[in-house]
Amino acid sequence: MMALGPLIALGLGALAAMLLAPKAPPAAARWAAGLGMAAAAALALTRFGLPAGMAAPILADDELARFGTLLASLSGLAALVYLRPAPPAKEGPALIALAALGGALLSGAVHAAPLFIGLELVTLSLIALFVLPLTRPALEAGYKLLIMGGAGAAALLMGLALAYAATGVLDFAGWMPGPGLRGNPVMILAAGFLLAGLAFKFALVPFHMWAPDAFEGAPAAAAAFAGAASKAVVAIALVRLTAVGLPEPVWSGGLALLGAASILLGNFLALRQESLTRMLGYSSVAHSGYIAVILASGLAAPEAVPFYLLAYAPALLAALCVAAHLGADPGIEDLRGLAWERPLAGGVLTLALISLAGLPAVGGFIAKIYLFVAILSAGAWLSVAAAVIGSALGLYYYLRFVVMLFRRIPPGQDAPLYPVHAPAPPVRTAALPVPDTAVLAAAGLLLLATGLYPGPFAEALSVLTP
Amino acid sequence: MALTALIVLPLLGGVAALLAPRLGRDAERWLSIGLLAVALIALVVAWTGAPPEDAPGEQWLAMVRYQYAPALGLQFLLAMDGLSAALVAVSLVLGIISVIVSWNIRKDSGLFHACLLWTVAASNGVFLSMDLLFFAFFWELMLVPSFLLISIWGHGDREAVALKFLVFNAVAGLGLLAGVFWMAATAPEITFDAFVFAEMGIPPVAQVWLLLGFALAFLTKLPAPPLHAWLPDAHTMAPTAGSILLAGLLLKTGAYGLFRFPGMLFPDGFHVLAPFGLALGAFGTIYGAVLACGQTDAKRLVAYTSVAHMSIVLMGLAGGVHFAMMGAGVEMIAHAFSASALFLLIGALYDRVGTRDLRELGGLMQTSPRFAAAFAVFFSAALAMPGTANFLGEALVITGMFQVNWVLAAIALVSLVISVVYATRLLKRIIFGVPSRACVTQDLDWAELGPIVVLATGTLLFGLLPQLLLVVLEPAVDAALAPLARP
Amino acid sequence: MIDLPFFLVASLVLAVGLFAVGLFGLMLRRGILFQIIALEIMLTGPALAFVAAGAHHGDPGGQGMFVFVLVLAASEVALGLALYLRLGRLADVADSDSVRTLRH
Amino acid sequence: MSWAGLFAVWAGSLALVAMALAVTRPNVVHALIWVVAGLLSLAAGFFALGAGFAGAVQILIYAGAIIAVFVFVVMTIDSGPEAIARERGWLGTGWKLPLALVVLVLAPAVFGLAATAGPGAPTPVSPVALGATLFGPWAVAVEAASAMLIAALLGARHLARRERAP
Amino acid sequence: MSLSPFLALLLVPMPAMGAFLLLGLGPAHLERRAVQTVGMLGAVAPMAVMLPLGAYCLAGVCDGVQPIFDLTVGDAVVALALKLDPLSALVGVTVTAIGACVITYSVDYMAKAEVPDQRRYFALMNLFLASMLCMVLAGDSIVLFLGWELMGLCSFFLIAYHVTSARAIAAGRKAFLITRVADALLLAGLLLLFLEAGSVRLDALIPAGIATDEVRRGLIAALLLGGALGKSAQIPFHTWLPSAMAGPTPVSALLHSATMVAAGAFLLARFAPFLQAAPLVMAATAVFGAATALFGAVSAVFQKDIKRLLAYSSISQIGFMLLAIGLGAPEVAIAHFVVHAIFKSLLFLSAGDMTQMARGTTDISAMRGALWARPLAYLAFVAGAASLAGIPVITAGWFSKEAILAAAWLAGPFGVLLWLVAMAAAVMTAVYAFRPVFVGLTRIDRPRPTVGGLFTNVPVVALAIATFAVAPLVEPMVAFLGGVPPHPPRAVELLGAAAPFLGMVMAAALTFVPRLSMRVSRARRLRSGIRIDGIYQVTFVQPFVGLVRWLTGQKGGIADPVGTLPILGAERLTAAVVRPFAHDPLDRGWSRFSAGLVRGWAAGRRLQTGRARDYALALAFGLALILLIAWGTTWR
Repeated sequence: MMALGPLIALGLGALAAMLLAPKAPPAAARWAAGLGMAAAAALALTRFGLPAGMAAPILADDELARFGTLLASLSGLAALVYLRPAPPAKEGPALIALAALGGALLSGAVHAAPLFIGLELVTLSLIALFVLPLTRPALEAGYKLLIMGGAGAAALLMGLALAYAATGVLDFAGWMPGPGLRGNPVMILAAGFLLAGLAFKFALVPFHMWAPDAFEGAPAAAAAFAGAASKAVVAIALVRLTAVGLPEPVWSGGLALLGAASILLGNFLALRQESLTRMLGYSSVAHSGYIAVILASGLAAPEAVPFYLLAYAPALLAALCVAAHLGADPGIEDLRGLAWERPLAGGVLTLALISLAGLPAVGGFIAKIYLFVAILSAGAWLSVAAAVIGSALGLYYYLRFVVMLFRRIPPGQDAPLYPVHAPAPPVRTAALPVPDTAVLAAAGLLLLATGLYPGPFAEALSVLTP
Repeated sequence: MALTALIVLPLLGGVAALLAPRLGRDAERWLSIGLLAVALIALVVAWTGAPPEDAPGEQWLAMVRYQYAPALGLQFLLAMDGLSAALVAVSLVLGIISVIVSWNIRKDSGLFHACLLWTVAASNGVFLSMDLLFFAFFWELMLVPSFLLISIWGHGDREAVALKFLVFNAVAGLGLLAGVFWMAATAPEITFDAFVFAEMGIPPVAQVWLLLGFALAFLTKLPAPPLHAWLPDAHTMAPTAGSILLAGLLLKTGAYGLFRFPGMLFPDGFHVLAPFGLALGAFGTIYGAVLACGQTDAKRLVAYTSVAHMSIVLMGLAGGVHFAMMGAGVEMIAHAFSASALFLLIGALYDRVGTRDLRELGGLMQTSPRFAAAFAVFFSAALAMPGTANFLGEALVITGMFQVNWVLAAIALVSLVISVVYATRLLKRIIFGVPSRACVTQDLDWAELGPIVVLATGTLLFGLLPQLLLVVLEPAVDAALAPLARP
Repeated sequence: MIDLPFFLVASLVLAVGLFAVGLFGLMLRRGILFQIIALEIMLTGPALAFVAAGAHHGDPGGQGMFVFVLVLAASEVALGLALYLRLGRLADVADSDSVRTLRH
Repeated sequence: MSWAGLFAVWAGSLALVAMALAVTRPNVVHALIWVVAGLLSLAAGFFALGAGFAGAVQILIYAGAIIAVFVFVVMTIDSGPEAIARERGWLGTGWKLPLALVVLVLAPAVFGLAATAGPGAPTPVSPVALGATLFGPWAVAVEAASAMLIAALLGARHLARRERAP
Repeated sequence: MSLSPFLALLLVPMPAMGAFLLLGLGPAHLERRAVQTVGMLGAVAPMAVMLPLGAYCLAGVCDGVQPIFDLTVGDAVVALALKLDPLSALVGVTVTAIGACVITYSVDYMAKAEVPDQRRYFALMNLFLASMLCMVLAGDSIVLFLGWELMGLCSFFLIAYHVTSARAIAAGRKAFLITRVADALLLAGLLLLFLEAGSVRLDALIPAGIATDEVRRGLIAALLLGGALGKSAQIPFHTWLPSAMAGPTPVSALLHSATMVAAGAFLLARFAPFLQAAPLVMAATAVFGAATALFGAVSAVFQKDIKRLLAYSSISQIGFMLLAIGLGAPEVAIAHFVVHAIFKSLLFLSAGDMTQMARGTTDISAMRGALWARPLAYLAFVAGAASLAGIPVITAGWFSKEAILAAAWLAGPFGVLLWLVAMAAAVMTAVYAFRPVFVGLTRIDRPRPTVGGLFTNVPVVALAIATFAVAPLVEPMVAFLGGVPPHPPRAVELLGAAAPFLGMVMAAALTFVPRLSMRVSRARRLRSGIRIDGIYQVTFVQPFVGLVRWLTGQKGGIADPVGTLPILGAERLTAAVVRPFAHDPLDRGWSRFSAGLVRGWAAGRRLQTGRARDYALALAFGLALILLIAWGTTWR
């Protein structure tokens, strides 16, 4: 029963938030959901290191599940902190808690039912979160996710159904390639459909179309959850399915192909984006691609994917937190001089962007090294080529934004050489609220910690993969 | 831990200094001084702590090893012996001095102090890293703040000069990088640990090539002719603090590299290439001294004397004998003090009169006796007067040269004679003569006198009580020479 | 090579067909309401496949999954129609091509 | 080869045709009627496959409740002759590429699956067994499915909130 | 460190050093009186310490070493120490005494200077004295060299004391440069000895030097000789000394008598046991000494300037000392050193007093009527001149010079040759010594005799008395140093005694016979000595200046050619690589590539149409692709 603790905490948090929403002050719902997620994270954290088992007959309770739960809860908590749609939405906290619940469910899924339900719970909650501001871009983002999500869900279900038809069981364990299943065309088709369905949630090209729109139109918090938590738990589901051994070369080949395409197209389309959030949307596509090619190259380094997630999630959360602070859909010009005006925001955004770019001193660098080690040792030259080109492109556009953070003066003006009393430039951005500061600081510290001292993290994460 | 603080503190302090101007006037300056002072304490802690148990040699005073990403061969490995400790101490002191002498810099002063701190951090990283990946990283990192210092706060044609500095050193740094990665690639399992490389048994031919690559980087920083062309320009155009750090720290990193690695990693290569190093040093010391005699810009003059003195260091390092190596170590420290002080003085002069042209200066003796006295003291140091640490260094190098080759010793002695020409020329033009149009009315103030006194104390203390320095350097020299002993 | 019974194979083919028809509708239609209908049709495909597979294996799991599919369909309809109505106040929802402020 | 199986296939084929018609009708009411027809056909097929519970649920909830919601919505919008004409006009264009893609999706499935056909009959599954599964080992999933509904309802409620019109 | 009487050795240079630090580098502001007091105390206190030490030495315990501290460099131990032996005791007493006199004299002499200048003056003078004491008392080569080298530095600053005078600065640079050459030679020699001995103690160096092989021994000895020649302004390094008269007169007094110039002789005396193991170098020392003695004396005769005259006189007298050392009689040389220190400082101080009266001009003619104008100074000068010329029996100069001549005579046939040269030099010495004396006798109508201040007169009188008082002490001194006073045949001695009188006659002739005095004043060629300056100018200075001008691009060439070399090379290389791409296709390619990339991006972003239908299309496309691949893999 203890194994279900995090799920129960999330569910209770969601329920309490939902019930409190109509009458109680808005802060109460937030606290309820937040406490639920914090409790879930704490429970998941305390369970690290316990022997693996089953939380329920269809739900695993192993390190991977705990890691996914932790990541989903913490991302949810962070997103909750800066979820402030323009008309205050009382449903928000409950929805985030529900999304985190879906994530927790998905990360423990070893069976078709929780896989599907977890995924759809996340998707539906996200749709609801996307539309919270009720503005036209938000509604449009929700609508696109609804349509695409439905189609993706159908494809996933189709895959599950076909696998079920071929094997008669819904447990992943039953899909292990036995003597009867090897080369079974039904199973192969099932793998194809499954891949398409998960690729949609993972925002791999060409199933990625919703992602940049969602990042741009939706509230930053919702986009952050979509980019960080849901991506992480889907990655965990992919890890589990990869470990099962679905028919090859469809699974790995397809993943590599989609991954390479995502790296190239995602990075390419982000190249000169002016909007910070949209750039992050495309970059999230590219990062999905990186994770996909790691997965496709087999799991030689077990900590590679978890580490990538650990480095990626805080970077995205921090970047979108800053974006949320800058107003709806901030452009590159809005970032000018931010590092001087708001050092913490600018600094952590810098860290986040250089982590995403894969530069040293932050977690992204180590993650990139894992990526290259994985694909090089697997000899996946297509992926290597894509990753190299993608990283080069990425360096360009991430640094574009970073440089802008430090440019104080618009082009054409020059500061006097020795101003005796430099008038302080007017501060355009409001001060950060305390919780946002905490989120940013935590994310920045995590990025630095994973970048500067990755040893313990890598060690802890290496036991995750079954 | 204290060792890590020596690098991390200024590194993060730089970031803080970037933001500190928001806290109040001069906050960044006090912050920088405070951080460097704390780093000095950390140095003392590391120095006096118990010697590390897992160190691969007896000379190491402190050591830190974090496995960074063991699967990828990345680790954070710092080790400090007497030489590194002395150089780190010098770097911290010079850092504080740089802050003090730049008190009137107002343009982007947050970034300025960040650059100062980062320079200190990166050079400390160079002095302490025994993991060559980190060494190379810090080596390249050092260029960035210096580049900014010159290109933003410099004088004259500062941007072109900064670029020249950057191009020279970055291109030369490639030799180091290539060597490091080659060694890492040929190691039995991927690593950048210098101690592992030292025991790896690199084939002699490879050693020659690797040493050439390393030496390219080190000699450019040193700088030895003909790779010195960046130095006079960079010193001349840099702000005072930049010149101090360039002369006091950056040049020392090159010498440090030549001190530490050739003997440790490439003993066979050293035996092949040492004669060339000696020849280069002998040429450089005369060449730098002769060119110094002809300069009209005071800073350029001092810059060329740096070439001459660092070439003496090169001779000492390439000599491969105990005396010469000791001399090189002492001369490194001594030159850090004396050259920094001369740059400080000339910078202070420039701040007052707006020119460094020797033909326009003069008469300091009459108008500002403290200035003149300070010049005279460091002029004696540049001359290697007995009683200054510079004399100790040069005498030891010359002694060593007598053991290696008398011709080299003779050349070093000739450079001693030429030093009289340029030094008296400097004095004649600056402190003697009739007070000129560009004449100084304001004598040194406390903010300048303080650093001067510190530097003078260092120069004279180590000159009169050299044992303080020799005791510290001796184990490092022994360890550096041990692999060179032919069986 | 295992042999599946004809009814199952035919049902699976029909299921994929239903899925394809829904997908076709999704691509073809511009009205958002039609797209939601097409989405419902897409979901019936896997539903059929689950039920048929459950029938073949004599396993309640198939119908169980069918129930979940139904729940999903219901949820999507609820959310979709609400979205449709809301969006209708701001845009021409009969022509989804006009709902494209987010692009490029 | 069983009759029940054959019947199920026949019913499924009917459903496919009905659905195909549904997605091509310009009038939304017609389309909904065809959807209902398709759903009922499928329900018949479910009965034939021995999945009585599924069939019943299909009729009650899907064809009944869900389509009813659609009808309510349809009643709120104006679907006059011009709208229908416009829909018809759009239908005439732009169907080729989607059709080709659908064929490409279908082809592998049909040919890949057709290779495996053999004899066999459907096995009925009792609602009791189904219930035992759903509320036994799958209880967590069922709870989560309810959470899914809640999420959808929360979203719908928010969207439907009138006073917050922008 | 046990408490030994030799601990006092450390105290000898300390007061002077302290005075230097206080005056030269101390940040506090001092009044004129305070400056003078500190300066004078710094100079007098060493004497106060040194005299008891000398007495202690005389009492018999005269061989002690006071270690300072030890340095270890590898296997070698650098043990710094001060040493008291007869040589250092005698010379130390002399130096402290002379130093005290000269600096005391300066109080009056410099009274009119500005306070900062005065402060600088006293600081440097004290440092000068301290350096010499370090050198004299040194027990090891490092301290010896420290003193030796610091003297060079001080002499530079002191000669260039009149900082606004270009001539003074040039003279200072010249002095510093030439002595620095000597320093370099000495340093080389000392370091080589150190390498031989593995120690820097003089006690160890000399035996080690003797023990080494002949070539090396000869070389080291030659290097030491070179160092001494340079510092003592002997041929061919003598050119700096006459120019160095640009400094104030007390500076010259100290420089010539007891410190700097005499240091070379002291050095050779110190290393005499070692030099004696290198006969060739010994012979060279004697030859250089004799030649310089004669040359200096002849040149001095033709000088018009009293200070230049005294400068050449110093050159000549040190030549005598070197001659004695070369002949193997270093004790005699040191005795002459002591005597010379007394009379030379006396001469300078009294001449300075007289010339100051003549408003700073130092021409000999300015001394006209000095007897009447400044009787005390004149008489003191006469006493000094008598000693310099070696008036028999009563003056100390006679005893010491006679001993040198005797040593030469006794040194065999080669020695007789040198004796002849030295005799000629002795005659010339009397000539130039008495020429100013006779000039001073000429009567002019300057009725009012004046006497200088207390600080002027006390040292002058003391020194004048000393020139006579020391006369009977010369032989004991030689004995004290461990030598045997040489006694030649009586006839030779008489010849030596006659020499000064011959010189006096010639001097009188030159002064009072107008025809001769005219010729002397016209003999410009002889006056400027051997034109070795010109040779230096042509062989060293001009090529060096040319080299500097060439290397710094002042001759139209490239500045810093070697440094520019790699830049030019890189440019050449770049040009060579770039030429095939003359129109810069790489760059254009790059810009086209980047422009294409941007265009491609602009086109590519249209993929994201924003239409849900198209998104579904993409989805279907992806699904079809995957399924087709999947289907493809089912084929066998």
